[in-house]
Amino acid sequence: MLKQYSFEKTAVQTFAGNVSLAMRTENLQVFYGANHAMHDADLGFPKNQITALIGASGSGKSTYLRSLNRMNDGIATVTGKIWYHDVDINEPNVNIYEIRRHIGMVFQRPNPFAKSIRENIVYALKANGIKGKAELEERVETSLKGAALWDEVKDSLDKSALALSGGQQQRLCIARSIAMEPDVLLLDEPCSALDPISTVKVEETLLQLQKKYSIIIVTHNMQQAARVSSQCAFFHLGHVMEYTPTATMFSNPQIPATQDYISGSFG
Amino acid sequence: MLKQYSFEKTAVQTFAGNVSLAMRTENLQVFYGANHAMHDADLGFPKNQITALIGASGSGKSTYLRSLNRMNDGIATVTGKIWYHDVDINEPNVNIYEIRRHIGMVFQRPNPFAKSIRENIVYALKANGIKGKAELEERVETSLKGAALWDEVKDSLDKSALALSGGQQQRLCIARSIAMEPDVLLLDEPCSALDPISTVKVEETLLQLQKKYSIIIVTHNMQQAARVSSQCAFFHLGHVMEYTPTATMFSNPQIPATQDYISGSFG
Amino acid sequence: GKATSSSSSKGSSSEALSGKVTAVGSTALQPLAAKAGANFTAKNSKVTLTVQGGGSGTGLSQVQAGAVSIGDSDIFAEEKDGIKADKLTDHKVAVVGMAPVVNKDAGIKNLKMAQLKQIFTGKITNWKEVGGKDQKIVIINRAQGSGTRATFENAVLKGTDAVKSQEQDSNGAVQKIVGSTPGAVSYLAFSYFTNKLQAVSIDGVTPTDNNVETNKWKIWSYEHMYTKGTPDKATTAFLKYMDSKDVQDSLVKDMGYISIHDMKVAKDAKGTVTQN
Amino acid sequence: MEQTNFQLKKQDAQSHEWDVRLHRATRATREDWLGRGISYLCIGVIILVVASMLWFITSKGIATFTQNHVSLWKFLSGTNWAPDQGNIGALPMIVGSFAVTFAAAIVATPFAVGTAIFMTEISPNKGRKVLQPVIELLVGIPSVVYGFIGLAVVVPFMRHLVGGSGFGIISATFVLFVMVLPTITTMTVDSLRAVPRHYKEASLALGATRWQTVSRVILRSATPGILTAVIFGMARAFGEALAVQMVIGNAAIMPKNLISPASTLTSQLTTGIGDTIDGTLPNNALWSLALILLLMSLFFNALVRFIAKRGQLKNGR
Amino acid sequence: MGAKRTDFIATVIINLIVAAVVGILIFLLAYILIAGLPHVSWSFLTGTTDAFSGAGGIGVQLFNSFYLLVLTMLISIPISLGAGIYLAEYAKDNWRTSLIRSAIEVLSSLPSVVVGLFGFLLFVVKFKIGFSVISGAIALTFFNLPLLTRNIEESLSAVPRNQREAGLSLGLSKWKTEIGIILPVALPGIVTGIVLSAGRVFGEAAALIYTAGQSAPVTNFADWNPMDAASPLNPFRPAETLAVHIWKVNTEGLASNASQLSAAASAVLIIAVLLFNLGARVLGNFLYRRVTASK
Ligand SMILES: Nc1ncnc2c1ncn2[C@@H]1O[C@H](COP(=O)(O)OP(=O)(O)OP(=O)(O)O)[C@@H](O)[C@H]1O
Ligand SMILES: Nc1ncnc2c1ncn2[C@@H]1O[C@H](COP(=O)(O)OP(=O)(O)OP(=O)(O)O)[C@@H](O)[C@H]1O
Ligand SMILES: [Mg+2]
Ligand SMILES: [Mg+2]
Repeated sequence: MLKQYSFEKTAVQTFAGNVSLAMRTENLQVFYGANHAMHDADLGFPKNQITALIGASGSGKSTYLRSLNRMNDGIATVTGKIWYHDVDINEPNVNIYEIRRHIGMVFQRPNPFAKSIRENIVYALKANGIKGKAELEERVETSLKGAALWDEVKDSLDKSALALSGGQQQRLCIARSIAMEPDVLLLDEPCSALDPISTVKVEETLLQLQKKYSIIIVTHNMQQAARVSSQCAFFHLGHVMEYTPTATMFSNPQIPATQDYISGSFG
Repeated sequence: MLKQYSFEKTAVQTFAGNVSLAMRTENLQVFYGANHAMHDADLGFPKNQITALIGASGSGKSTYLRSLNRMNDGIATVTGKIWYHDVDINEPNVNIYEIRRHIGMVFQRPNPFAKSIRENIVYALKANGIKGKAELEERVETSLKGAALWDEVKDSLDKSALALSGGQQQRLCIARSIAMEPDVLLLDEPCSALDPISTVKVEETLLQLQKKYSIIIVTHNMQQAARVSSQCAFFHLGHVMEYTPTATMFSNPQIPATQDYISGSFG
Repeated sequence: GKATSSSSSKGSSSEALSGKVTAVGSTALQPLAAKAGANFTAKNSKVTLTVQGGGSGTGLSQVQAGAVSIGDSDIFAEEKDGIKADKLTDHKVAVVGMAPVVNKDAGIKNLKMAQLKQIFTGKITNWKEVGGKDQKIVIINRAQGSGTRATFENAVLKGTDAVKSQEQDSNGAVQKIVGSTPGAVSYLAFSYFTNKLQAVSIDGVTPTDNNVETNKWKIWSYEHMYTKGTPDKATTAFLKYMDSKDVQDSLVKDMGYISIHDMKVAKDAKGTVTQN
Repeated sequence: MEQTNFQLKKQDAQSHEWDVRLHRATRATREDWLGRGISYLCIGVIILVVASMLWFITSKGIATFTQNHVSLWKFLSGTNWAPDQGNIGALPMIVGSFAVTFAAAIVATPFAVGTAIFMTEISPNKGRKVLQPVIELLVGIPSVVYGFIGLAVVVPFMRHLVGGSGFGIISATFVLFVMVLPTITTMTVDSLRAVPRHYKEASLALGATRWQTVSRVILRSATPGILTAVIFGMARAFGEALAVQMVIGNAAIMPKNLISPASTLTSQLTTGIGDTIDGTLPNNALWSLALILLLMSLFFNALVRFIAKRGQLKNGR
Repeated sequence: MGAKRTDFIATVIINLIVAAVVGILIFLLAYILIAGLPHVSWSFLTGTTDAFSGAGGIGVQLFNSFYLLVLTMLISIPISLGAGIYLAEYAKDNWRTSLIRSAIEVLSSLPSVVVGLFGFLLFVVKFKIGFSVISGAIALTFFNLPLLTRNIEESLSAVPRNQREAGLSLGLSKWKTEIGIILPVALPGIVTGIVLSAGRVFGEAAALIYTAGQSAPVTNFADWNPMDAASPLNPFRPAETLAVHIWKVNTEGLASNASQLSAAASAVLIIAVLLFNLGARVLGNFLYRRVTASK
């Protein structure tokens, strides 16, 4: 049985006044029917930095992440506010398609479309009205370069994306997201289906990408969180227990739950 | 692109005469149609120890592992010898059902049957003619204890196994295997779908189980290999490149391929 | 109903006739109507003429409802409940003779009317009782309400109910089943006789066209084309064509019906026969 | 906009711009409305069709009771079917329909399941390449053809085998067996293929034989699917007209055994409908038979639904 | 080994069952083909039927069958696609959806006679369209719709959820995701479903007897203007199909060789269905490869 930790004792940083934030949630709560899966999450995500969300399975990381670009619409009830450019994008009348263009998402299991590599990237662009052949070509190239995949696939852009290896597929999904030129990139355990080499590649890509994008990544792998993130939020049973700079969290966790989780003696 | 490593230069220990082996393969080759997925694997697995198989995705770890209990029958062509109790179990006329009873297997994704927890364990026992109610009850208990799951499920043995968490499901699969009282336990990335806490639980379980069973485990996670295994085989493109005690492999890898893989600069 | 007896020599079409004619109903009349229709449209290319089956009931219902121009029927409109016969005009276009048929193996060639009645009412169940083989009688009826059955029962059973038995809804099916089932008996229009069946004489009278024309053979009926109100020009022309020598003297005979022109007797809806 | 203690660096103009950008309708919104419209329209058309069909059959079917004042009980329990004389006891047809339907399902199920197991577990390759196309081809053979082959082959065969005229429930059963076999087989194959591969691997890895795996794991978890397949087969058998009519003998009498002529709801309906007059008792009575057929399809459906629910309960949490 | 022996026996039994099934299938096909093929000739395939005897060729009927099939598919595919998408994508899991599903399935299990009579009274009589290709096509659509809808829904739902999420997370509308991403992946399944239902439509007689009619007026194959009365494409002309023709020849045919004619027509029908199946399969694979760029 799991140890009981008090949800009263939390340590969540607030960036009072000194950092520019890409997104912020206020009192975010998520319910799957009667299941209260996320309680009162108040987190801010600094621009052009990588924020990691860690925690045990079922602690609500994915639930929280998916709420940020309204992917939980129709699946869960999300209350509270999600601030993005001073707009509460959790209101019913916002245009969710527009939101998702600005807040891209990459999933745990690589999910390229069953189309060619080029089509994977071009498809959504076209759907958003970008027509010019030259522009499309250029976006394909820059996004694949951005995802560090260009060199490996530039000669086979018309091959099926399904023929790529898992790691390549995942980087293609990243490329597909950044081709839309979003502000924020959400990644849900992007490396858990990948081997260590592919993982390293994806991590390097992320470190590059943070120059242009604000990144929020869910990971099971604490080493990964330590390697890539600037700050780290620790989730436990639907509560944010601690949110501190990554260095602080791993060297000097503030509360017992985090200490136990980091040291592996948790649960 | 992958670096090219010579397949001539390998470092494979042979346990010449001084260790009692649970299984051993000799010149094992596996072909998927024309695809030569496994070349000449000569490996011995010491009794009551954990052996880890590591390597990049597609290097042939699963292919090799699945050959050991003839799960590749009908899928791939396997040549060479597989010695188990001085019998070559790769011959066509051996009873594969009997083999699989003695050489159990646990898969990457937890795959409990859509039955109750108890039924999951009892199923194979009944199929093998064990009828006595008392004996069945006892096996359920010992196997669940062996898999460190008993305390968590003892009050809900008749609940559906699908209602368990991923980690619990995986331990149930282990319990299901050991209920058959096998000699050897094959595990194919048993923790890759699990969170760190569940992973720790499963690893602890394995360390306990090696007292009774000989264990061969495929893993992507080098930390895991380091934590649990006594010796470690490194696979690369269908070749066994290095097979040495785990301590040796991680502190002092013998060949360049392994060095690169261990240090993460591989490929 | 009134019978049209004028006979014009040719479908003389001075001005081009046009329009749409639909004839629906009796499957027994369908082949004749279709063939005549094809000949008719060959001469009057502006007329679209469609002939469909569907059964006498359908034909009468639809012409009464005004959905089609002609309702084909095997029976008098008066015989059907739910049809207001006085609103319809009867055009008799042919006569069909029907006869009992038995499977060849039964060894029966002739029956008395009384025997036939006993067979179909279930009193006689084995062929040996009427001089045939020791074989069980298998009765195949047409569907209740079918014109053929009505005619047969009017002539043979005269009001008593037939025994419950197999029912088939088409001549073709009856023909096949009687041909292949030992001991089977049923009734068919003359045109469906084949060498696999034995047509049965009644009281020594053989089922031939001549015997029908003089009413020596009692089991026969008209094929009717009913119209409602005043039919349009095309319909009138087609009905006139049906009554012409062209049709009556060649087509009708070729197809195994009996010409209206050859009949020496007339029958009304109540079954009363009068000499012409 | 609500004031917060949070200090996002904001310029009002810029924030207003975002406010507009995130709220206005875009191409995607319009596409979604369009798509929603189209698909709602399509489903609407189907619902309309079903509703009008139901209304139509029901209104015609109950006329027997409302206009001709036949008692429902007499209709359902009477054994004398002679609409021309005003006798409309539908029991013989009801019994006949159920008899052939159940008999065909009972005979066809083992064959269908056996074939499906062969196609999925024993020889998937041959199954996919040979059996599947052939079985799908069978679906395309028109019922008339089945009927006439039945008449030419099955009826004489039964006559020699069991005596009588050869017409009867047993011949109808045989013809229906062949007709529903493809339906049940293809659907069973689907449900066997839907059993997750890892169940099979788990069972094999435990040393279970193929048959043990099939019978205790695969068939067990595919049971709801197989039952559904059987019920669909039964629904098809229940509604089949032309072929049955040719071989069952079509006599509106209570079936006493399997080898004497009987009739089904559909066979009476097709045989009689052309010879009756709209709005009269004989015609209404036939539509009442159609109404029974309709109610039976509703019933079969409810059954499928019920089984699916039970299946979920059993397999799920 | 008890278990092994049981396994062996079970395998033998299953093989016997399959042999029996295959035997029946082969017998059926052989029976139809052997009885029919000798009477099939080029003139039989292209000739016109003699209206009174039922003798002659089946050219018009063959054309009618295909025309009716195409027309039926043209009407029913778009509708069932929309309905399938509705069920796979928009329908919530509640009683209303379950009612809709039941309604669709009831439609699919209705006897085709009933559908035919309904079509007859509604289109032919009430709307006065008469016995016509279009009446027949609509009646066939009625029982094609549920089959296709169910099949399309299943094929769409079988596409992994993560493909949908991929589309939605890029800001694509649900509709665009469904049409552009899910549909291509589901295409092979959908094509198989269409093949199956096409087979049924092709062989259907009961529903057509009262709607498309039982006569095949001679059409002028040089006239392809659908508005002309004599044009084969005119949707308002009666159109006896091959299956109806077989039925008619068998029930009312006066020709002395009626049984041979129907056997020959049956053989042609089976071969047509066979060719159609093969063609659609090839097409399905081809489309799949084109759309997904695999290989
Ligand atoms: N679609 C859903 N419907 C109902 N409950 C759900 C759903 N998705 C998640 N949950 C529940 O919400 C809780 C949080 O799940 P979530 O997937 O967010 O966890 P997580 O931290 O992402 O775990 P993991 O590391 O396993 O991905 C769990 O209790 C889970 O059972
Ligand atoms: N069922 C199969 N049919 C054909 N080829 C296969 C099959 N399974 C594996 N292969 C091929 O065999 C090679 C080795 O695959 P294998 O699954 O053994 O790798 P692995 O080391 O287990 O990789 P991973 O870490 O991704 O599980 C690969 O090239 C793969 O494509
Ligand atoms: Mg998650
Ligand atoms: Mg593997």
